[in-house]
Amino acid sequence: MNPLFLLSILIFLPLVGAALLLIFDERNADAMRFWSLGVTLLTFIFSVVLWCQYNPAEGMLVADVCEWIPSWNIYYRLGVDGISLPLVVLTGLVSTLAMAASWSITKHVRGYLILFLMLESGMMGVFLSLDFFLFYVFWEVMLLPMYFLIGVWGGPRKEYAAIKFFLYTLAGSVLMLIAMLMFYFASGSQADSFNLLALAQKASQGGLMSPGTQITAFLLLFIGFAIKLPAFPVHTWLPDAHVEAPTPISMILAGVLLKMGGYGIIRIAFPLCPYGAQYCAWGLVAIGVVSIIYGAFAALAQTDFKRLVAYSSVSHMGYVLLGLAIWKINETTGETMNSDYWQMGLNGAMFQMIAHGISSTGMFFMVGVVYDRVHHRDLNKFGGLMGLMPLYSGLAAGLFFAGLGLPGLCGFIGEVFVVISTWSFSPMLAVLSAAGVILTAGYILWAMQRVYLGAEYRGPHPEALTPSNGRENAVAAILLGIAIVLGVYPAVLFDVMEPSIKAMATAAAEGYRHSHAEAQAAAGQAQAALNR
Amino acid sequence: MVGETLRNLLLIAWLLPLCGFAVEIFGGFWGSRRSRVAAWLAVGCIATGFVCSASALTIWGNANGWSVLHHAEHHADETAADGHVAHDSVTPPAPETLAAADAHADAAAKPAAEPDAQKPQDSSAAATTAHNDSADHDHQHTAASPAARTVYSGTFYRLATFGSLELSLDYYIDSLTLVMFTMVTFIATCIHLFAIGYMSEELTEEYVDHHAHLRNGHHVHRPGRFYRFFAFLSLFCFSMLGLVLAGNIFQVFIFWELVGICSFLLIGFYTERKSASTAANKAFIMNRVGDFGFLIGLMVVWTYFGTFKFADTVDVDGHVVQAGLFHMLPRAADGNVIINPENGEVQIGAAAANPGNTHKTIPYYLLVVAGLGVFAGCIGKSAQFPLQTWLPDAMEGPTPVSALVHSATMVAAGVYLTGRFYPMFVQEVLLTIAYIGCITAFVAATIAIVATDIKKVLAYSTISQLGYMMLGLGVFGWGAGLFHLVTHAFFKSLMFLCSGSVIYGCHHEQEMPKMGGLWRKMPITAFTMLVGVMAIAGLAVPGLVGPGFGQLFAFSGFHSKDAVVATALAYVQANPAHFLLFILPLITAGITAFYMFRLWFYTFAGTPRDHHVYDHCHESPLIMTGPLLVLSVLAAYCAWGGEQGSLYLLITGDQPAYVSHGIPAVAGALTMPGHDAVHAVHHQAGTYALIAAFSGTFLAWLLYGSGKVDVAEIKRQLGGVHGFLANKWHFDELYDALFMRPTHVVGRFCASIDRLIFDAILHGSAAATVLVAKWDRAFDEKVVDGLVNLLGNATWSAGNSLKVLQTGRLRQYVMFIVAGVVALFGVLLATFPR
Amino acid sequence: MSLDAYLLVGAVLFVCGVICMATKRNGIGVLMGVELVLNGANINFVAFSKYTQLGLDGQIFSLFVIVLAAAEAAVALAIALNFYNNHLTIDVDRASKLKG
Amino acid sequence: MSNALLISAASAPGGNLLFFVFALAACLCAVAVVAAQTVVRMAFWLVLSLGSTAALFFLADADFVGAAQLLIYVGGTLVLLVFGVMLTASGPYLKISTSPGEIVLGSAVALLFLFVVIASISGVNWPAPAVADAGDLQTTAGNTLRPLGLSFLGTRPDLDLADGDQLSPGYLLPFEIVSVHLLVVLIGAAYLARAKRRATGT
Repeated sequence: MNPLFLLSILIFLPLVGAALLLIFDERNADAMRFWSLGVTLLTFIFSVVLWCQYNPAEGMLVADVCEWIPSWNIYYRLGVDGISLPLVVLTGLVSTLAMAASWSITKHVRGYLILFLMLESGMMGVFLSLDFFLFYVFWEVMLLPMYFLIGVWGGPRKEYAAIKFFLYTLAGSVLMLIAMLMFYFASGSQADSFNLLALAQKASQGGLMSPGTQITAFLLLFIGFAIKLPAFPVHTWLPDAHVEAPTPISMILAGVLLKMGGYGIIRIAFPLCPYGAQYCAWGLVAIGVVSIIYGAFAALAQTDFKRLVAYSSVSHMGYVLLGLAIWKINETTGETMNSDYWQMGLNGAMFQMIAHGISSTGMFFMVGVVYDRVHHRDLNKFGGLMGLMPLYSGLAAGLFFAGLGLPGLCGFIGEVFVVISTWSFSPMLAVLSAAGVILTAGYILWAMQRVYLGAEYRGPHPEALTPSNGRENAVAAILLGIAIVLGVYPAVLFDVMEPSIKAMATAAAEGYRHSHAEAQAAAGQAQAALNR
Repeated sequence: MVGETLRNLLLIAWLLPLCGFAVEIFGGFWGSRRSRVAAWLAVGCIATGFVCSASALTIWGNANGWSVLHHAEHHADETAADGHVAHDSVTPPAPETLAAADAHADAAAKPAAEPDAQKPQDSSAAATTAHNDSADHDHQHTAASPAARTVYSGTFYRLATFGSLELSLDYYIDSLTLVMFTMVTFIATCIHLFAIGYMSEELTEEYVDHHAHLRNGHHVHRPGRFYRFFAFLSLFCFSMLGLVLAGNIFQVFIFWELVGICSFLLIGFYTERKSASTAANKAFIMNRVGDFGFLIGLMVVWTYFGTFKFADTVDVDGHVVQAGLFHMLPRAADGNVIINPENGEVQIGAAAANPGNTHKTIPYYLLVVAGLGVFAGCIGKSAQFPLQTWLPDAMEGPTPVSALVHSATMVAAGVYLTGRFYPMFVQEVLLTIAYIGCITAFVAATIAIVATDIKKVLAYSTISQLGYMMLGLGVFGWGAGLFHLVTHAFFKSLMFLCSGSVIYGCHHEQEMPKMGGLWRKMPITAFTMLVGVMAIAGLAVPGLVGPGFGQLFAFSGFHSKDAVVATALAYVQANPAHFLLFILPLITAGITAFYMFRLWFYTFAGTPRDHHVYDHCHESPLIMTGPLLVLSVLAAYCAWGGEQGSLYLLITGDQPAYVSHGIPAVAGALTMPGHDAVHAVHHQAGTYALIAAFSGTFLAWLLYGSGKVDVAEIKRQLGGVHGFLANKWHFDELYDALFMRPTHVVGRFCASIDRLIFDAILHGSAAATVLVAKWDRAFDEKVVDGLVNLLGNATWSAGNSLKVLQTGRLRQYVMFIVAGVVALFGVLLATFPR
Repeated sequence: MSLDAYLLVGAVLFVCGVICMATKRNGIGVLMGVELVLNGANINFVAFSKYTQLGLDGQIFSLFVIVLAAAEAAVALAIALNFYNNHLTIDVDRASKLKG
Repeated sequence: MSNALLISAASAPGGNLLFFVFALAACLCAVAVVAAQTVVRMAFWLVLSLGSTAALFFLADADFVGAAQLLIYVGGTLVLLVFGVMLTASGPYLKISTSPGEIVLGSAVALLFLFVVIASISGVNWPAPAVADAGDLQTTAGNTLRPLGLSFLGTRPDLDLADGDQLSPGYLLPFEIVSVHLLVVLIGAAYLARAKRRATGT
């Protein structure tokens, strides 16, 4: 199949599937579920086909450019490269698995499924669009279904959580909108004023924005993306959203939505404002480290199982920010120092995104499995699940170990690659980030001890703790299998990502060099004026 | 070819247990819970692994003509003849050179070797890079290396590449690897066999766990988990062998964590017991604390050296593409690391071969940091002071686990890594290692004196012995430390298995005060235990220890501990300021003998103290006693010949080049004793150690064996000390207060920050928004809407008042029309008057 | 004879018709007023036809008016009859349904 | 009075007298219509007024129009009205009195209106017909039947079409439209009258 055509299919297939759901009989919930599962599965298969057809050496595969709103230079412009492709496949996978986990949703099934498919469409669009405006549109498209999915199918405090989620994200996207307009005007409203590739190329030649403007634009973009990531201190929407969201939505939220923050930073913020990015690099790394430590400490104090996993997401996504930002330059020449280590950090961060997408999806699913049975999540009222649900507990242990960063599972590679590449940026922050591994082990093992180990179950509804069924086992086993494959042979991912990331890093470094020279010249003039 | 053969053999030995694990873990699905199939599968895997390892060792030896053994004999003779020559010479010949020469003399080595071997001595800088213990592929070796090829390395597969940085899974096969492989697989095989007997109680659908209680006071009933135990054991074997085979420090870290998690799984095997799962968590988390340091070490190494590989990477033409870690640190001919005196930085050797490495030098202090970091990992794994507290708790696991994981192999991994990473340790690090080991040995030994749980005693003894190994390594006794590692693996696994046999025989009674006189009930166990105790105590018959059959009177522990103590003595003689490094181990040697014999007397000798236990106690079946007997032979005589024996020579066959001749002090630094210096004090140290051991033994006999002294009275009189020791020097309490509680407090603090600050800000702004919205609403309703309504009302009332004009009466309308026309005319006339 | 005289007659007829319409409560009376008004207009047309350049057109127009007046009378009478049937009177003041 | 007589009288100098007589009659009869108290009387006065008007048409050289006035109005419409009176009134002398105030008001307004109209008439300087045209019209004086018929057929003999404008602006189409209109009206009137009867019947 034509890979260029594939991209549009990936975006619109779920939408078409959602539309066709309308012809189903409202009462036949299972048929609709199977249909939606089929649609997500087909989307996933298409994404895998795309993966198979993608040649990492080719770089960006640009496709499907056509006019949309020509008077404002807005195009329908899609493309895929080594940075977005793994995330696209991850989206397909997590959506499929989350759909398989959606059998527990019994309220307004059709509405749920339609929103779910729309959500997938939006996510795909975000990862595939190369037009800033299109990106923004998909970003918002994905927001609304999420709001309803949390707000309608959520837990007791669903309205609060949904509104919190919505407001946080909306605040971020407003900042992004401002930045987008800055780029629009900085590009001189030329034909490519929303074309991310053209903007990035311009930025890499130092011709897009002045250094000062770049810093502003970067901060706006970064805050927008950091909210999504989520980074300390704008993370507080996450625990609430996770706790209240139904299990499949938590899986999507942790598995894909959080990745959009990181993706936005690496796809938009860094290439478009390299000077701003480098200027803020230390701050970014510091935020990353604080997120790691803070999230881990906060997770340690939780008594709600899901909230604990949510805080672990904060901690894990801190590594992403950390890895992205370890960009060190020579203060006088503006050359990038130790670019290999930075690339390792970038790659590690990307890998961590995928790995977290696998492990935390699995963890949320595992929490959901017991929640479906006993309808509570109080860590102190569990125990002994290993005896009652042995296979489930084994799979859960595997997935939790993946989250803990155990070698041989995916979480380890991302975390460790990021951490060991950090020393060349800042030894102090590197040491702090490494301390995260202790805390991570602490909260995950402690949680596992309280839930799975122990002599007996101490909470309500002990009779409901039946062994996991085939569907649940399949979802968990698939996730665990992928976690193992990625952990044992990470090159399968790195080989795809590395060329694109390298190209991005090189272009950004180049852009920084130009802007640095510009800034130096300006500073020199100011100094001269002062001397006079 | 040899390299490939070795690699494949070890690969099989390494991966078989993993395959075993993959099958066994699902034992609950394909087999009955009463089936032993899983166990035999595990045994088959690990036994095949042992066969492969042993074959690999043989092939390796044949490939180099067993040159390490030959060279050592010559070397020993030579040094015995004129011990000071080598020490005084400015550029002492490298042992490999000697080996090559010897091999040449035996017509077993390459003819062209000797001329090449002379080159390294010309320039000190080149000396480091040309040492051959580094080399990679065979064919490359043939051309470049002067001595017999003993080190083989290469890459399994690549994990990731970033520019010039590459991470991969490698292998590094030298004599130490092979010895460790053989040792681990052999001991594991024995322990697997023993475990078939020990874990047979799990072969049931309804296992009653007497140590786990439900809330209603009943014991936990659960299905047996026989297969799962062996699955975890297999996984552990895989991880441990991977650790040994690892060709780069990152790979070591990977398997380091994996053995950690296996240990976690095995300690927490009885998941129903709170104490077990807590101990498992404690073990893993404390290991992670060490790994935190390990990571820091990795960071420094990675940042400054740009590679993790031990060995050089060569391309097909034999050119070094990237230098390995072991050849990056420039050492002068005397073994000292060359420091640039101006800025305190160390030139990274062969940096030119690492194109992506931007750092050409490394500050010396960072070398110390890197070394200490990696050693921190070893502290965690080997339960050294101050991270020693997890190991006694780890005895919650089944006894075979304690034997394999927590005494013989995994905890020794820390020592192994210290030995493996030795070329990267500078002397400050070594001094730290020595002190840590020394303190650990002493502290643990003192606690062991008062421990009453039979496994706890052994656990503390393990810690203590690991401290010995670290001490040995720290005082430049590379061979001594690792020698002790291997011998200790044998006799400690033996003793643990014996204790397991006792526990099994006594129906899970572990408290020694309830035992006594058991030798009558379980003679094989008692006998083999005695062998182990004598071995660990380092007993030998004075005067009879000598070559040949004299060895019959000296057990392995004697030799290895002797080596450690002798090295320590030599070190202290060279550096008198650090006299503690000799005194404490010597005292500890006495204590060791004391508590080990105390254990034996307490358990096996004397009269039964608890007749209930005694009456129901029985000797274990053959599947358990068999491994005991095999191990007891090896525990006694594996070190046959001591430092001239083949085991020691095999271990030290590929020791770092500068180790054997020591490092002279430069500019106030420490002097590292060479083999000759050690040899010179060997008899002296041996004598001291033996005296200490005998004193300890005698004291133990006096207190516990003779029955002439009231132990309780002594305990009462030394109550304070006893309490202090019995509470393990209060380390647990200390850590609880220092780390655990603050961590939880900080955690709660963070969580409440989220709740009380961030969310409060959010809620505050939300409330403010609502307030503004309320004002806005009021404004809208009162002002804007008011205006609009006013307009509407006005229109309405105007229409209402005009409504009356619409009378519906035809005639009026006509009137209106007429009047309108008239008015129109009037207006026209008024407006446009003619 | 002058145009003004004719126009004067037409005006008188017209005004008389208007007064009829305005004062007669009888529907038929109103109709008669309408006829008077139309006649007044016809006189004007014919006068203009004779005394101005309008020529024949005026006469033709007045013919139309006559014819249409006849038609109007017929329809109006039908309406009046209907009204009478519904209200049993011909008093137009009773027809005040359009009152505002 | 025959038509010919009237025509000759109108064209004669003595026509002024006749004009005044008929004009006065028309006006007074119209006033009488206003003043009449019963419908029947109104109808009577109306007949007289309309007849006088017809005479005035004859005097103004509009023979055909005058004839049509007599035929249609006096002979047709008025009969129709009288029938209406008979069908609607409880009696032929039915009086539905109007309040004096209304009569006064109406009269006042009407007189005002009359004043305005007269003022307008006297105030306008009407353009006199061109001499030639007037002459043409004079030649056909009183004999307007033929030109009217032709103009209804689409030609205008009274206009000078020397410019070659073959299609002169006649009244064929309006004539047709009016015819159809009449038909429709009559049908409609018949329908209304029928419907009313049915309504009462049911």
